[in-house]
Amino acid sequence: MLQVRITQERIDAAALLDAFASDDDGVGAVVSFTGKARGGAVSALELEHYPGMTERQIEASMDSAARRWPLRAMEVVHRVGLLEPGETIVWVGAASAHRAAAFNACEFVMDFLKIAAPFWKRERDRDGRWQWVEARDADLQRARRWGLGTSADEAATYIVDRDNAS
Amino acid sequence: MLQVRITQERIDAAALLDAFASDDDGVGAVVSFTGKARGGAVSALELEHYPGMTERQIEASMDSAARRWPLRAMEVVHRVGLLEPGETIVWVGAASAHRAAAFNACEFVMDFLKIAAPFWKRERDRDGRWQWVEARDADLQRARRWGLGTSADEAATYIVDRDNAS
Amino acid sequence: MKILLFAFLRETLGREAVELPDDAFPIRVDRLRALVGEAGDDAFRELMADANVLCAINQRVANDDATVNAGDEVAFFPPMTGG
Amino acid sequence: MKILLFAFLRETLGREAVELPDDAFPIRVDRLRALVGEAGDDAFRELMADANVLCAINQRVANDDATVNAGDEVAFFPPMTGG
Repeated sequence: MLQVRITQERIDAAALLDAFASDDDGVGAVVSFTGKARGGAVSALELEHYPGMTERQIEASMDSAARRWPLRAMEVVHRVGLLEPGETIVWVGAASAHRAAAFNACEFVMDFLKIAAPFWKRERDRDGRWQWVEARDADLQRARRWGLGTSADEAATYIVDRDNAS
Repeated sequence: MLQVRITQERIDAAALLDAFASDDDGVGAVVSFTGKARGGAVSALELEHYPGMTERQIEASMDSAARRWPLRAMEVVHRVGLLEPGETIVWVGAASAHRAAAFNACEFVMDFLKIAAPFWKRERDRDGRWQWVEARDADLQRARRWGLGTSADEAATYIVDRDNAS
Repeated sequence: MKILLFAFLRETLGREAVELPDDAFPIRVDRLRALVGEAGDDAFRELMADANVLCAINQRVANDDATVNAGDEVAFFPPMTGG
Repeated sequence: MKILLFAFLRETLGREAVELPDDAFPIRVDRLRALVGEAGDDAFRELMADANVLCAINQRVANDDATVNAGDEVAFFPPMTGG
């Protein structure tokens, strides 16, 4: 029911949506998120990850989502390696009987993934120079909406509260 | 950029996602919602609508979403007529540079559609009896989160506040 | 002038619209509800008086104190249940 | 015992891991940061001391007062930027 996959191959979001929870007629709502590499000043992206811990963190976030909302299925597929603008970095699907649970779970897992799944991104500019992407404080704020990164939540065991870190 | 379509034909959510905002490399986030007819006690669904007003209300909700959040594209496709369990009733796509706008806009338009787009659904049970679906109070509550159905919002002109109706 | 009906209003009356003479307008929505109600039986009249039944004038939902003019597009229908 | 490094920590040091003798353990995370830092130049030492650089013990993020034991899987890395 809860699946995670890290892949070097191109992600086909449409094919994932097509196959997702398709044989469960108790599903009334499917929310999908597709995160894509934007173009503009960026000519390429490279994603590095910590194998093992990545899957573990994403699984933990899906387990947490499944405890919070009545889900029927959830799937995360994340790309690593070299990507071009327009390509999909991550796809998240959440299926439930009703839409509130699917929306919440999909957004929750994305918010969690952004701050707690060990991926690091660098971008190549139009002159061929590579630069590591800085973590956005906004992502930490968004994650806090769910009580993540605070001791009040089960997820605290997976995320260190950086403000309180020594 | 903002599109709405009412159709008697089967909706292919994967094909819609595949084509949606696909040539805009400023899109970093796509959120899609697929609402499906559930099975169980229901053997068929029939959807009736008020042509003209339906498109108008959905367009108004997308316009309102585009004023609230920085969107790059939005699309709503809604089925009418006879449907079988498992088939898609509605598909909503929202594209933006970052995920917060896409999640908010997609959920906002769905919440608005549920209470303000003139569709009516009836269900056929396993014995062949048709019954009109009752409006859910939870849908009205969800819409209120956005300030809809109150005079505080531009959308008040599209939605009557039923508690204050004479 | 045609007053459109949808879903179980249409079904209860057995027709998609009620025809009213142009000289009935202008009229307030609450008075129009009663007038349209007369086209049907007690069950239909009751539905038309139900505050949960909505009125749209020119494709916008209107309150009971709004005025309908001759030439307006007018519809009555139950709360929406799409999506 | 191998201490894993990722992203610009790996890049700054020019290696994916730092090897430490087993008898360095058990050790607190803050002491381990200093010890790993000695494997590189000033820039690397500074990074290792940065509170924004995270430590994971057995694939869980750990605070500076946590203890690393011999045989644990330990990694240091910058804040995550996936998705």
